[in-house]
Amino acid sequence: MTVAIVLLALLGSAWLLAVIEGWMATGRLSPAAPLFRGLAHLGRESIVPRSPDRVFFEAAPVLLLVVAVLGMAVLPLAPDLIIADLGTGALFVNAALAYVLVAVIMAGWGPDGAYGMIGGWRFLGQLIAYSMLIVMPITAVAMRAESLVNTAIVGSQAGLWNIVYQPLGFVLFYIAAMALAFRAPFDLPSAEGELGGGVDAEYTGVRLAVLRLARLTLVVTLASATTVFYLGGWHGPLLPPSAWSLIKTLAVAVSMLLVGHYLPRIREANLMRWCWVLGIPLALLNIIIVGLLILVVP
Amino acid sequence: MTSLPPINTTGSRQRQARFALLQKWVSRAFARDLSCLIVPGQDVALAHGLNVSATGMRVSASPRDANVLLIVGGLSEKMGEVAAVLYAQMPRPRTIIVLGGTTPSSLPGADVSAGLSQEALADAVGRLKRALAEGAFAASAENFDASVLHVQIEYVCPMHPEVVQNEPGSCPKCGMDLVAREAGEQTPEGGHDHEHHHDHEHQSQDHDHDHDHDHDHSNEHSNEHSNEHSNEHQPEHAHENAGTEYTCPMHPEIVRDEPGSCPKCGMDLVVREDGEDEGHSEHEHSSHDHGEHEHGGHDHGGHDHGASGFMSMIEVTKDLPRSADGLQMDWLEVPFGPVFPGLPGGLKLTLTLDGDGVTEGQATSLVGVTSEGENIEESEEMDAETFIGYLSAAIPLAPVSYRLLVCLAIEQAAGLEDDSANAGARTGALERERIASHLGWLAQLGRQLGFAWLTQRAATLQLQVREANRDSLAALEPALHKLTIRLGRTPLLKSRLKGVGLLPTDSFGLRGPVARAADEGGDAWARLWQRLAEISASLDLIKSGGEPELPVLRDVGDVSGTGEATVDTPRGEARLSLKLERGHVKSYELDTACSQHIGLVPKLVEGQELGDALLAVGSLDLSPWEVTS
Amino acid sequence: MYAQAFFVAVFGLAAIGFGVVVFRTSSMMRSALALLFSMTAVGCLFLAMQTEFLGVLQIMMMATEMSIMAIFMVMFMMDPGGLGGMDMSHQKRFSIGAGVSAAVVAIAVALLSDWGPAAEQVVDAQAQTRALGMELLGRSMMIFETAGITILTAMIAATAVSIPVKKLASKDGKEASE
Amino acid sequence: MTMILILALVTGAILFGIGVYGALSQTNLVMIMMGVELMLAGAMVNLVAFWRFLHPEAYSGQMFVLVVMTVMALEMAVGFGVAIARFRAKGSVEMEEAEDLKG
Repeated sequence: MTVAIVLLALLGSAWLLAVIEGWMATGRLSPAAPLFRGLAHLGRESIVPRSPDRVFFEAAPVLLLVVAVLGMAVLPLAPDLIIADLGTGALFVNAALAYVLVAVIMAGWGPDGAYGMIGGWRFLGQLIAYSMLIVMPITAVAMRAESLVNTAIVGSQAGLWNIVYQPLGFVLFYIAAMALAFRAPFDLPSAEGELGGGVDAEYTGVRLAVLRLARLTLVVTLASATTVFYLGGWHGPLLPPSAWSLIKTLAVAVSMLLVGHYLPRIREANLMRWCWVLGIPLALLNIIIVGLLILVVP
Repeated sequence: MTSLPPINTTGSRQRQARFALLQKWVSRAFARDLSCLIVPGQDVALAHGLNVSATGMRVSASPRDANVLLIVGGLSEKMGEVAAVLYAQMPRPRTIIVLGGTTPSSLPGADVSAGLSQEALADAVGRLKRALAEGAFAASAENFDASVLHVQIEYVCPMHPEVVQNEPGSCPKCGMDLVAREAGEQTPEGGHDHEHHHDHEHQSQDHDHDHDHDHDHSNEHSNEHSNEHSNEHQPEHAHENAGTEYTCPMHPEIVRDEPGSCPKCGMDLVVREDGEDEGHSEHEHSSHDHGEHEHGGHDHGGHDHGASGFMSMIEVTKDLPRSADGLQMDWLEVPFGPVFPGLPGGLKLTLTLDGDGVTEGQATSLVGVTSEGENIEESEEMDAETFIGYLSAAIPLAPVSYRLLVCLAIEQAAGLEDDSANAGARTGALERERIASHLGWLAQLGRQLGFAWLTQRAATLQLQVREANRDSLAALEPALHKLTIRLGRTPLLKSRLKGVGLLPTDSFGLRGPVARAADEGGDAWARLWQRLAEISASLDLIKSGGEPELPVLRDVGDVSGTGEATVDTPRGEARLSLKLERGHVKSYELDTACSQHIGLVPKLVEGQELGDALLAVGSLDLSPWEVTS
Repeated sequence: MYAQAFFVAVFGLAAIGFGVVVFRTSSMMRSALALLFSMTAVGCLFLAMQTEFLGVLQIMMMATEMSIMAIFMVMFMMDPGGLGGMDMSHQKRFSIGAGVSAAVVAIAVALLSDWGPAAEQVVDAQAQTRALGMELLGRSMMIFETAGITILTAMIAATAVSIPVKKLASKDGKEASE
Repeated sequence: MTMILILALVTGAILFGIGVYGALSQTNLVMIMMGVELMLAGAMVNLVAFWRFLHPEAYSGQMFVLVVMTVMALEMAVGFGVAIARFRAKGSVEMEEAEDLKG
C-alpha cells in the first residue's frame, strides 16, 4: 500500500513537472501533453544505433529510473509513509544517487556516438565534484539529528527547519542536487547547444520515454531529499503531513526547473573550479559551524 | 495538395490487426505530439518570420527526437543530402513539411508543402495533424531510400589505417580483426577507438540499412584468432623463398617451425623470416623519439611481421598526438552542424577533439553565395531586378541589406546621383534589419547557452521588429531596453562569456560588430555588449530618420557601366562591384564580412574547451549564407 | 535464517559472476562496470549479513571509484571498445594455478576450521551505526586518524606524481584526488 | 548460522582467487589494479562475515573493513597517479613493456 502511494506520488509529480516543462518551452499549459508525448513515444520506432554496446544501451535508462525510485524509497512523505525506513537512510540516498553517474556513463558509452561519449565523461567529472557537495551537507544534517534515519532527521527539525539552522548547507545541497540531476544550468552532459543532446542524443521511442521519465523522477527524488533534509519534511500547520511533504517537494522541483530557465549554462572550467575551490571548503565550514552550534547551543 | 500521401509508418505491420484501439490512440498521440527539426536551422526560420512553436510544434535539437522535418526555403544540393541523412535518422513515423521551396531530390516527397509564411505554416501543421491522426498506420508504407544513404563498407585495421580491404578478415600486418567503416571516412592517425565511426549529424547511419557489421564481425572472429589466420595475410613480408620461423615476441630464444604458442608465456608465436637480423629492427626503432628501446626490438619484429597476440602499447601510442597535458590520447574528429542547435544553420564546424578540448577546428559553409560572376552567359544573364531578387534570396539572414547593396551598386553603375529622398527610408530599413539580426543572434546565443528565457524573449522581439514601422519600433524600445538591463543582471552570463573567443591582437580583416568590439576587450562578452549597444543606436537612428521601407531600385533603364557600393550589413561591411550592360548584370564581385570572419575560426577554437570553442564561433555571428565561395 | 542464507548465496554468486566477467570481456567499459557490479553485489552481501552501514557505504563508494576506473581503462587501454578482440593477458597457466590454489586453500580453511558457535542475532542498524561511531571516535580513533592522514598524503602524492613535470600549468589534479 | 558463515567465507575465497588470477595474468596496470580490488573485496567479505557471525560485539571488526575500504581508495589514487606519470613518460602502462622495472 505504502509502495503504491509513494510510486503514485512520484509519478504524479513527474507528470506535473513535465507539464511545467512544456509550459516553459511553449508558453502553453496543457496537462495532457506529457501523456500524449509518452504514448507517441511508445508507438514510435525505437532505433538501435549501428554498433552499440547493447547491454549498456538498453540498461542505462532503466538503471536511471530504478536508481531514482530507490532513492525515493527511503525518503518519508509522512511519519509512516515511507517504503523503507533504513537505519542508514541518509547514506542510502547518497548510495542510490551515486548510480546516476553509472547510468549516465552507460548511456553515453552505449550508443557509440561521439556526442554521447563526451557527455558521459563530462558527467563523470561533474558528479565526482558535486557528489562531495551532496555528502558533506548531509553529514551536517545527520550531525544535528544524531542519526542517519531519515524520519529522525525530519523529527529533529520540528522546532527549527534546517534551512534556517544551516543555510549554507542548504545552498550547497540545492546546487549540488541540480548538478546531479543535470538540468540547466548544469546540463553539460546533455547540452543541446554544445552536444546536440549529449547522452540523450541517440535514444528514441520507448527507450527515450523511459529516459525522460527517469530524469524527471530524479528531479522529484532530489527535491524530496531537499525537503527531508532541509525543509522540515512533513512539518507544517493545518494540512496533513503528506500534503506538506508533497507541496514542499513540488515547490523545490519547480524552482529547480525555473532557475534553469533563467540562467545560461555554466562554463565547464568554472563548474569544476567553483566546486573544488569554493564549494568543498564551504561544506567543511558548514560542518564545523553546525558542530559548534550543537556543542554550544543546548 | 488535396490528396494526402500516406505517412511512412512505424514499419511494424503486425501490430495493425491486433491493437486497433491502441492504434487509434497512438495515432492521435502522434498528431498531438509534433516535434520538428528545422532545416537549415532555427535562425533561418526566425529570419523568415516563422514562429514555429506558436503552431504547437516543439522544436527539437536532434533528429532522434523529431518527427517532422521542416524544410524552410530552398536547399542547396549539399544541404539536400544533409536533410536526407537527417530524415533517415528520425524514428518512424516521420513526416516532411516543405515551406517555400521544392523538395530536395534526395528526399521522398513532402507530406505537406506550403508557402513561406506563418499562416501557411500553421495551415500545413493543421493538415499534417489530420493526416497523422488518420493515417499514421497506413499500410502502404515504403522504406525510405536515398543514394546518399548507401554507404560502402570497407574494412580497416584499427592499428594500421593504411590497411583497407573490401572484405572482412584480419590485418596482414598485425593479425587483428579488421573493423568496418564507411568508405571515405577518415580515420585520424593511429585512431583505433571505435567511437568516431558514427555521429548522428552526418554520417549516414540509417536504420533502413542496418550496417551492423562491426559487432557481428568481431564477435565472429574473436575466437578464431589463430596463427593460421594471420598467416594467410602475409603479402608484403613473407617472401616465398624465405624459410618461415615462428618466434615468441617476448622470448626470442623460442624458435619453431610451426605456429603455436610460446611454452614460456603462452603467447602466440609470430612469424619471423629466416636469418632476419635483429639489427634491422633495432635500427628502425631508434628513430623514435622515445627513450626506452631495451626490449623494443622484439616487439618490432612482431609488429612488422604479423604478430597475432601481442601488440606493443608504445608502438600504438608513439604516433598519437600529445594533448596539452602531455598525455598521448586518441583524438576524435567530430562534425558539428550543418544542422546543429548551437550553430547557425548551414555552418559546418569540424572539430578535432581531445576529450573535451578542441585541438583544431575548421568551419565551412554549405550554403554560401557565389562571390563573383564573370562574363555571365547570355542565357543566364540577369536583369537588375532578377539579380536583386537572387542575391537577397541567397542571404536569408540579411536580405534587406543585400537588396540595398545591389540597388546602390546598380544605381551607381547607372550614374544616378545619391537619392536623398529615399535615403531615410533606406537607412531605416537597414537599421531595422540590424536590430532584427542582432536579436536573432541573441536567440542563437540563448540556444547555444541553454538559456531558454533569452531564446524565447529575443525570438519574440525579432518577430515583432522584423516588419515593424517606425512607431511600433519606438513602442518596442522599452522592451529592448529591458532586455539589455536584464542581460546585464543575469548571473553566470559574464563568467560564461568573459574571456571566451578572444581574438589574437594581430587579427586583420575584422569588420562590423566584431571589429568594433575588438577595442573593448575582443571577447564574446564585449561582442554581446557591442551588439546590444548597436541595437539602441539603430533604434535612435530610425527614430530620427524616415519610415523604414524596403529599398526599391530606381528606374535605371538600359544603361551600361560599372558600379561599386558598400553597405554596413549587420555583420559588417559588404562590398559589391558589378558591371552592367544594357541593364543586365554582366559580372559582379561580392566581398562580405563573414568570408573574412570564417577564417578566424581555426585560431579561435584551438586549445579551447568544447563549450568555449562553440561559443567563440557563435560570438562571431557567422552567417554561412554570406560566406562566399 | 534460510532467507539470509538464500540472499548471501545469491549476492555471493552475483559477486563471483561479475568478478569472472571482469577478466573475460574484451570491452574495457564492460570490464570496469562488471567490477562495479561485483562490488555492488559485495555491498548487498554485507546488507544480507545485517551490516547495513558498511554495505551502503560499499555500494556508494564503489560507484564513483569504479566509474573513475572506467575512464582510466578507456584512457590506458589500446582497444577500449574491445572490437579488435585482442588478448591482453600473459602467463595464463601460472595465474590460473595461483588463483585456484589461493581459493582452494582459503576454502579448505573455511571448511575445515572449527568456527565455534555462530552468533544468532546482532543489534539493529541504528545501534550498530552508533556503536561503530563510538568505536571509531573512541578506542580506534588513532587508527582512523592515521587512515585519514594517509589518504591525504596519498592524494597529494598522486597529484604531484601525475601533473606534468615540465610545466606546472595544469592545476587540476582532480583525477588523482579521488 | 555457521552454514552462512562458511557460505560467505567461500564466496570471499573465490573472489580472492579471481583477484589473484587477474592481478597475475593481466598485462595492463589498470587491469592489475582491478585484480587487486577484487582481492580486497574478498578480504572484506571475510571480515564482515567474521564480525557478524563470530564477534558481533566487537566493532573493531567493522572498523577494519573501513580501513580496507580506505586502502582501496588509496590504491586507486596512487595507482592512477603512477599510471599517469608512467604513461606520460613511456607511453605505455603495459607490464610487458615495463622491462626497465626488472632488477
